[in-house]
Order: sequence, then structure tokens, then C-alpha cells
Amino acid sequence: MPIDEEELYQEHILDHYEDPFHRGHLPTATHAHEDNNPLCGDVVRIELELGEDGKIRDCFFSGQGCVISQASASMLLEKMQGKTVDEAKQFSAEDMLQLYGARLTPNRQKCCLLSWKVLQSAVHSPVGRDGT
Amino acid sequence: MPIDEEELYQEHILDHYEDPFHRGHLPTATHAHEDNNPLCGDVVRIELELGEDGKIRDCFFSGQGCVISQASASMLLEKMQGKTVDEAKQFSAEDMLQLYGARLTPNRQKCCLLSWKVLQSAVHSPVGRDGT
Amino acid sequence: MLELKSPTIDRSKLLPASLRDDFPILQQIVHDEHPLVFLDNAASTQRPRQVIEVLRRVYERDYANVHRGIHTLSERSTEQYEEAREKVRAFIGAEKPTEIVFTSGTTAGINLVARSWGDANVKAGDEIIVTTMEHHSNLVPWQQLAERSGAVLKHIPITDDGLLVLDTLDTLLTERTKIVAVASVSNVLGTINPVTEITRRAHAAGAVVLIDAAQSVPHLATNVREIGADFLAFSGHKMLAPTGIGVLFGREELLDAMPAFLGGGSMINRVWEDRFTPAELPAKFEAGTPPIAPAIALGAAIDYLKLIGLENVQRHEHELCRYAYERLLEVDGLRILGAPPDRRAGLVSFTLPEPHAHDIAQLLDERGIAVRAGHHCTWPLHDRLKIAASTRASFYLYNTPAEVDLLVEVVGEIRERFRPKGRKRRGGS
Amino acid sequence: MLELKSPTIDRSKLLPASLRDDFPILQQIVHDEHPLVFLDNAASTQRPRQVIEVLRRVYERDYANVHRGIHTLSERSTEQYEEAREKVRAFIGAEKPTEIVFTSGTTAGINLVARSWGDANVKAGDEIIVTTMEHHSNLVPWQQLAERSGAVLKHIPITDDGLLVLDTLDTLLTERTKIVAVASVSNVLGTINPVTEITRRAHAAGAVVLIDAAQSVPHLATNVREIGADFLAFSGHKMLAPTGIGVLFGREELLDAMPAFLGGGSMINRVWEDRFTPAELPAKFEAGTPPIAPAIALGAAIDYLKLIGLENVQRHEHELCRYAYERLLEVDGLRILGAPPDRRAGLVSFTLPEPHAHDIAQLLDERGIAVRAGHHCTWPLHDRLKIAASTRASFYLYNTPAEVDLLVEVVGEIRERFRPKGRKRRGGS
Ligand SMILES: Cc1ncc(COP(=O)(O)O)c(C=O)c1O
Ligand SMILES: Cc1ncc(COP(=O)(O)O)c(C=O)c1O
Repeated sequence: MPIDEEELYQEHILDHYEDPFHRGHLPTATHAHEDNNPLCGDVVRIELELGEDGKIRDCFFSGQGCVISQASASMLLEKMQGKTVDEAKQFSAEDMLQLYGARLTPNRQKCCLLSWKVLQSAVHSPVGRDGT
Repeated sequence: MPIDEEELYQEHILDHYEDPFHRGHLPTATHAHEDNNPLCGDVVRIELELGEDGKIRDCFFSGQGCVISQASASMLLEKMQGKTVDEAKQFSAEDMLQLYGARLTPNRQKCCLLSWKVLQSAVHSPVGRDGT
Repeated sequence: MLELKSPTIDRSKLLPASLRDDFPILQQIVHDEHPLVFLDNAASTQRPRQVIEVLRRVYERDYANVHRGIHTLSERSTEQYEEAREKVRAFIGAEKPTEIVFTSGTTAGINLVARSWGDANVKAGDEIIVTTMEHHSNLVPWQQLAERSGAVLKHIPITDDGLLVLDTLDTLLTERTKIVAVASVSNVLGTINPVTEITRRAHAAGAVVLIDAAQSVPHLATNVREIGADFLAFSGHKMLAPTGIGVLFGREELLDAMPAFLGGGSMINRVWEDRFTPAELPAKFEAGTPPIAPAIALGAAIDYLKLIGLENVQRHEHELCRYAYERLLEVDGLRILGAPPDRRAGLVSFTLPEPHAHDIAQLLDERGIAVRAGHHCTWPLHDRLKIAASTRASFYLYNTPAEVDLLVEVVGEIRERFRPKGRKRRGGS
Repeated sequence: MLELKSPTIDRSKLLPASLRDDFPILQQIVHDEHPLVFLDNAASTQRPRQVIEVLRRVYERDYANVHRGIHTLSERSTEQYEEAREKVRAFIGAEKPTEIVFTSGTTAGINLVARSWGDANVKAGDEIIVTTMEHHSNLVPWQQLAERSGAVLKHIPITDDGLLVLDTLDTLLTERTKIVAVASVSNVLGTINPVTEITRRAHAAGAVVLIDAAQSVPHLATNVREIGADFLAFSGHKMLAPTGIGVLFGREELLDAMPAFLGGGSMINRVWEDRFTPAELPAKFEAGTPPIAPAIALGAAIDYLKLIGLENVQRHEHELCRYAYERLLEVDGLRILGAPPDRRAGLVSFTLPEPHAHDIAQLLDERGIAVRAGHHCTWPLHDRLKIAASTRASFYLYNTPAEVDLLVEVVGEIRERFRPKGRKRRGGS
């Protein structure tokens, strides 16, 4: 299989898909957010534990959807683990697409950017008493 | 000017337009109706005096609109004067178009049939106390 | 394995493949080397030369605004526009052309009914019945009506096989039921619903029936009088016509009694500064400049379908669909949603354990095959089936068994490629 | 007679007549021998080859349903559809593409605002201001809203010259005024209304402003931010694009706060059996399959207009219109409705003592000239002017002074032919 920019399902993407970084839940989460892509139904939830030093101590994701949306969530969290909230906020949509690597058509960019959108909201969404 | 079926403004039509049969109002009217063509705004009102013998003793029209709608009203009333109500009811849309003579496109047929439609309603519309 | 006979196709049931020549868009190569295999027809179909040509002719020779114009082009456009209405009337067996309202699509038609008929007739405590398999376009407008009016929305459930549980209808129907709104064919399950029977029962309970016929009018012969439908809506773009045109059929008596909906040019009889009186049917519901050229081209699409014969279209699609259904089951782990082939129209939706529907669609596209993936605007149905998304292959008169074979072959390859392989992230933490 | 100088035309202000070659429909002969003279552009314009070609290309190469599709054709259509939105945004100077909602036309756009924004914001006793010169499409929806809500509808009056009596606006505007809905250009009088000034005053009084720009966007450079418009609606078919497509601009803040209007596919974020959440802008207001190909072709029409330059279009039309205005006054007894040439866009409506407007239109058509006759969907305006109907000649970039000359000549002949001749019915009773 050719590994070029055009190839959506590059080996390292499939690796993330099959062996994701921190898929699951985070009982110690201080912040969390969930959203979906209305066009297709993909769902991503991100749970964060933010330290008092402004750092992302730990992060987990859950959800369902295509290889792109799930692998990109895994890549994003692997990258963000230990980073500061400011660094997370400064991580732009462009950065996300670059991190993903494979070139995406506009429709598929939405898949790739879902977890990024959820992260941007999650850092502003403290977990309530009821765990939401 | 050629006088053929294609010619909308045949001389006898213009005659009716300029010298209409019974344009005006009928103080002795027992029945009356008014309607308009919503596409263009033409208005025709017909007032009838129906006898106990079921005959149209007298009839007048008023209104404003194109040569076709006004001349056709004149032709129609000239034809109906003295006829029975049953004869008026049996006078079909086709009869009206034939009476008019010149060939009309669908849009203009509506102009020609306005007075015919008003007549068909007028025979069923006794004049109220208030003269409507 | 012993029982497995390889599925076969009965070519005598198929339309001649030569009619593909009528569709310029099908003659193309995508991704450098793959002939286009268009299996996304339930979303929207393609157009034959004959329809594209009519659009061109209208714009190059006959076009002007309709109805109010007293000049040659306006007369031509008006005549062709009304001819199209007459073609639609005959095509669905309506009694009068005044019962045919041109809209911008199925969605617009259903909303028209929910707003005009609904707001006038549905009160707090009244009931609206839909089904679990409705497209959002035949669900959200009723949710909105229920919200505005205080009415209750009820759902005819479905079996695991994707059939309506019709028995429940008699308990769902009460004297408070005002309308039953149901799809004639599901856009995901392909199920052909028994709309005539549903209409009979709804009428017996005093309810009105709206049929979302977006997926049936293009494929199966439709007769609104035989069904007994009160309202029936469909879209031109799903039946070889351009986008931007749809049809709402309504029984004259109902349309006549309904208040006007959109206000504007053409829908009036007389206007004063402070009030208006509505026009007669169908103008009353066609406010503003209508989609003139798309409507005329819809007439041309109907001509084309009639020339081929809708029975032949139906037989062709049914044979293809049965073949696809049987062959797709060869793929290990593939789950087909909904009814067996004899209860369904020409589409098959399925899931694989891996990968997700979008990935299947993406990988099929790389081989030239266009299918649709996602919830197909039927989120409650997907919730009911406990799946997030599905992949749908939907057929029309120009599809071929070879296209089905390619679909099955590539789906099989995708299945193999995404079997868990014990991969590990490199340098993962 | 002494003062009468024969009107002249300044050809340096005109567009090259060669651009007529772009319009196939103009190259025809009607009624056997008369070259088509199309002066019905305010009702709907014609399309250049470049626009028709884009329609053909979309349907022959790029078409599939948009947004949800993960395959080549759907990606192409989606991209082109969104590109068209971006072209519209730039064309009218909106800030964001999310402020551009594709509709089926001006009428649909105004009704969307009257229903969604109106029902949410206008209460009993509130006030809505329109003008006496509004098209029914910008009047009836507000009458309907007033009827539903118990609000009061008020009218900015006009002078005998067809100008708004702007002084009255300050007395009409009260703290109960919720919206001012006004045409930027009258489709009968041609008056260019001072919408920026109206918007300024309305905003000062706390009211929202909707501009019916059906007659201005195709002809005059428009910038919604300079105007300060809250809503602005127009139609593709009046600006070289196909029928079935229109645009509603709304300020993001307002659109965001408005409830969804039509329910269905694409306008949702999530749907459950009993409820839904709406999508983000602009999808929230684009329920169902949109007019995909017409929208893409609207983009092509905008490209064409930008290539020619809207300033040049405006100058051309203004020069033609001034010339037509002056020359028509040569016809004995002819009355032109509305403002002097320097206050009007490119159209002239008139009446003759005899015959009626329809007859004038009919007789002009016999000489190949297409004009419109009737009330032009402005019945209250005609009542105000105390006329039943008028004849309108409206210009666009492809019209020529020679066409104006022919119009004037034939109108003069008609005037002569219908002078009272003392005719008598033959055999009349
Ligand atoms: C001023 C004005 N407003 C609204 C409209 C309605 O436009 P449409 O018929 O395209 O909806 C028109 C055109 O007919 C118009 O001239
Ligand atoms: C069953 C069904 N109903 C309604 C619709 C909506 O049709 P449209 O998008 O043309 O309004 C569709 C198609 O998307 C459909 O499949």
C-alpha cells in the first residue's frame, strides 16, 4: 500500500485506530465535553484532568465514528497529554490537520476536526456535580 | 388590417369595446356578482333582473380591464338579454370563446372568460337589502 | 457451506444497459482509472440527456416568468409549466391539476402541510402518528407542530427485520389522532410500507394521511386515488429531474380549506394595504416566482420514465437489489438492515464490524463506487437499530449487475483490510 | 413645442452590444418576422451561455447530493455549492458565509423572516412598518404576521412622484416598532429608496430592518454592511441565474437567535423520536436537499456580472432608462409612473388613456417586444395611483437604444389605433 499524502489510511493512522491512546473514561476528570458531527453522526467525548499549574495532567476520549475521527482523537490526546491549557487553546485547526498528516477533502476534514472542536470546548467545561 | 382568427382586435370586437352593450348599472337588478382576474386586476360586475318566468329581463355590466375582458362582457350580455337562466347556465366556456371569435392564448382566455364566470355566479347571487 | 448456491441474476428482468448512454455523467472515470459506479441514487439521481436538453432549450429559447406575462416567451413558459403540472397529475393518478402544488422538494411540501393544515387543525392533546423509520423531513416538522400545538407525537414501531408493527396502529389510532404521516418506502431499510392499508385504517379512525413518497414515486407506480392519500410529497431530484423542484399532492377539498402558507406574488386574489384574499388552487400555495425551468424539466423526466415504463424500472431494480442482497451476505460479518428482498425497493444498507460506514464509503470511492454513509437523516431509526451509521447502496434504472459485483468485491476487500491486526502505535506512551 | 429637443443617448455610457451574443435566447425571431426585444427583465432576466453551460456541466459531470456524501461527485457538488455561497457573500459585502442562506427566492426568504424571526419577536400591539410601494411578497407575509400576532401594520406613504415621504418615518417609528420592511428599488416606479437612511433611523428607534432587494442586487452594487441591513433578500432568476434559487442574508447574531423554520434533513444537529436540536448556520435554515445546481449557476451569474462590472451595468441601464423616459413622453397622453430618471433604476412603467395595459402588452408582443402589464404584484400601489394596471418596460445589460426606439414607435402606433373612432356595434340592439 502506498504511503503518501493522498492515502487516508496510512499505517500510523490505522495504528492509532486499532491501538488508541487513552480511549476510555477518566474518573478524576475536572473538565469534559461531548459533541457530534451532525452530517454523519460521529461522536467524540473528551475528559480532562487539569492541574492547578494549568497543565493537562491526564486526558481520555470515547465515542464512535470513522477511522479519521477516532484516530485523530487519539493523536490529539497523545499530543496534548502534559501540555498546558494555553498550548491546547493555541493548537489551531490547521495544526490538527497537519498532525493528522493525510490530506483530507472538506467533508472529511470535519471528521478530523471533531475531536479538536471538542477539546477546545472541554477546556472551558468544568465537570458538574452530576459528572457531566 | 387583416381580419382573421389570429387577429385579436378584430373590428367587431373594437366596436363592442367602444360602443358596449349595456355598460352601466341596473337599478332594478335582482341578482349581481363581481369578480376580478387576480393575475392582472381586470374587474367585471354583472347585474341582472331575472323575471318570474326564469328569463333574463335585463342585464348590465361594469368594470375595467383590457379590450378582451370588456368587449367579451358586452358580447355576452348582448347574447344573454332575454334568454332563460337555464340557457345562461348551459352557455359553456367553449361557447364563450367561440362567441368572442378571435383565437386566444391561454393567458388571454382568462380575460375573455372573466365575464362568463361572473355571469355564472350572478344567476345564483340574489341582491341583498344593501344592494350588493 | 453445503447450502450456498452462488447467487445468479435473471438478465431478462433487466433494462438494456444501452440506456446508460443517455446519462453523460455516468461515462466518466474517477480517481484516474475507475469508471464511475453511481450507487447513491436514494440521495439523488442523475439526469438523462433528454432532461438536461430540456433545461437548455427552456433557457435558450422559451424562458420568461410565468402567469402574468402577455408575451410570447411568457406564454410559452406558462404553457410548459402547466403542461408539467398535468404530466405530474397523470403520473400519480390525481384527479385534477389543481391538486398538484409545485414546491422546492419533499421537505418543503411536508412543512407546508404541517404549517398550513397542521396549525389550523391540530390542537393541544391531539395526536400525530409517524413511524420509527421516518426521514427527518417527515419527523421534525411534526415535532415542531407538536411543540407549537401541544399535540402528542406517537410512533409506529418496527420489527428487527425493519417492518412496521402494523398491529400497533389500531391501538395508536384514537379519536384524537389528527394525522398519520408515513414514508411509502424507507430510505434506509428499503421497506415498502403498506400505505393503502395504513390509509384505510387511519381514515376509519377519522385521521388524515400524509405519505412521504420521496423514495417510491421515482421507482414504483403510484396512484394517489388507489392509495386514498390525502397528501403525498416527493422530489424531482430523486427521479431524474433537476434540484429545486418537488411536488405536493393534496386532495382538493383539503387544500381548499387550508389557509394560505407563504405569502407573496401569485398566491393572492386581491391585496389591500392591510389584508389580502388568497388565490384559487394551486396558485394559493405557489407564492413567488416558482421553479419554472426545473418544473418543466420534471415533466421531461416523467416522459422519460414513462417511455421506459415504471414497471420495467421496478423489475430491473428489484432484480438488482435481490442480487446485491444475496451477494453482500457473502461478506463475512456483514449485516444488512431491514427486510428481505421481496419486501423492499431497490436499495441495501449494511454495516460491517470494522471499519465504520464512512471509511467504507471512502474506500469504495477510491475504486470509483459512490455510496452514502451515515445516519441518512434517520437518526431515531439508527438508534432503534443500535448503530451509529450505515452504508447504503441504492439503485436506479442505469445500474448493472457488474456494478453490484464490483461493490461486493471491494466491500470484501475492505473487510479484510480492517480486520484487527494487533497493530501498535509507534512510539506510543 | 419650442422647448422640445429630441432626446439623445450617450453611447459612451453603454455596454458593448456584442455581449448580446452571450444570450442565445435573444437571437430569435418571434411572430414570424420580429426580432425578440426583451423588456421584461424586472419580472425575470435571461441567462448567458456561461450560466447555462455551468448548469449543463454540473449535471453532466459533477452532480450528486451535497454535504453528507463521501464520494467524488458529492465532494465536487458540495465544494461548488459552498463556493457559490462565498461568491454571494462577497457580492453583497456580508461578513461571513454563515450569513448567507440559500432559499428558493425572495418570497421564500421574506417569509422565512416573517415566520421565524417574526413569530419569535413580534407580539400583540407591536408595529411593523412597510411602504405603499411594496411588492406583495414584502407585504402579504407581514399582513399574515400581523394577523397571527395581533401586531399593527403601518405604511410609509408615497408622493405623487413615487417617492417615499420619508418625513413620516419618524412619526411612524415608535418604541413598539419591531421591524421595517422596505424595497430597495420599486419594481413599478423604479424608485431607488434611501435604505441606508431608513435603516439608520429604524435602528435608532430599536427596530430591525429587512430589505427586499429583488430589484437592486441584480443592478446596483450592494453592500449589506454599508447599508446596515439586518436582513436582505433577493432572487437568482432576476440576475442571470436559473429559477429556483434565492438568497436571504441575515446578520449572524439575529439568525443565531432565531428558531428553526422548515424542519427536515440537514437543518438538525441531533434528532430523537420526540425532539431535535438545530444545526449551526447556515444549515439551520436550509432544510432538505437544497437547489444545488441553481445555486452553483448563481455563482456563475455573479462571476459574469463581476466581469462586466456592476457599475457599468448600472450606467448602461441608467442611460437607457433616461432615454426611454424622455422618448416615451413624446407619446401623446402617456403617463409615466414615479420618479424622474435620476432617482430611478432601469425601468419605466406607464399608462395610456386607451387602450388598457394588457392590450398594449399584447400589441407590443405582436411586434416582438416583451413587456409586462398588470398590477405587477403591487395592488396597493396601483390603488394609491388610482389606476387598475400599468405597462412596464424594464432593462438589463443586454438592451439597446434601438430597442427603446422601437418600443416608443409601437406604443405611439397603439395610441393612435385606439383613439375613440365613434365605432358602433353592428346589428347592436
Ligand atoms: C420588489 C420585488 N420583491 C419581491 C419579488 C418576488 O421575487 P420572487 O418572485 O423571485 O420570489 C419581486 C419580483 O417579482 C420584486 O420585484
Ligand atoms: C424518505 C425521504 N423523505 C424525505 C426526503 C427529503 O427529500 P428532499 O431532501 O428532496 O426534500 C428524502 C430524501 O432525502 C427521503 O429519502
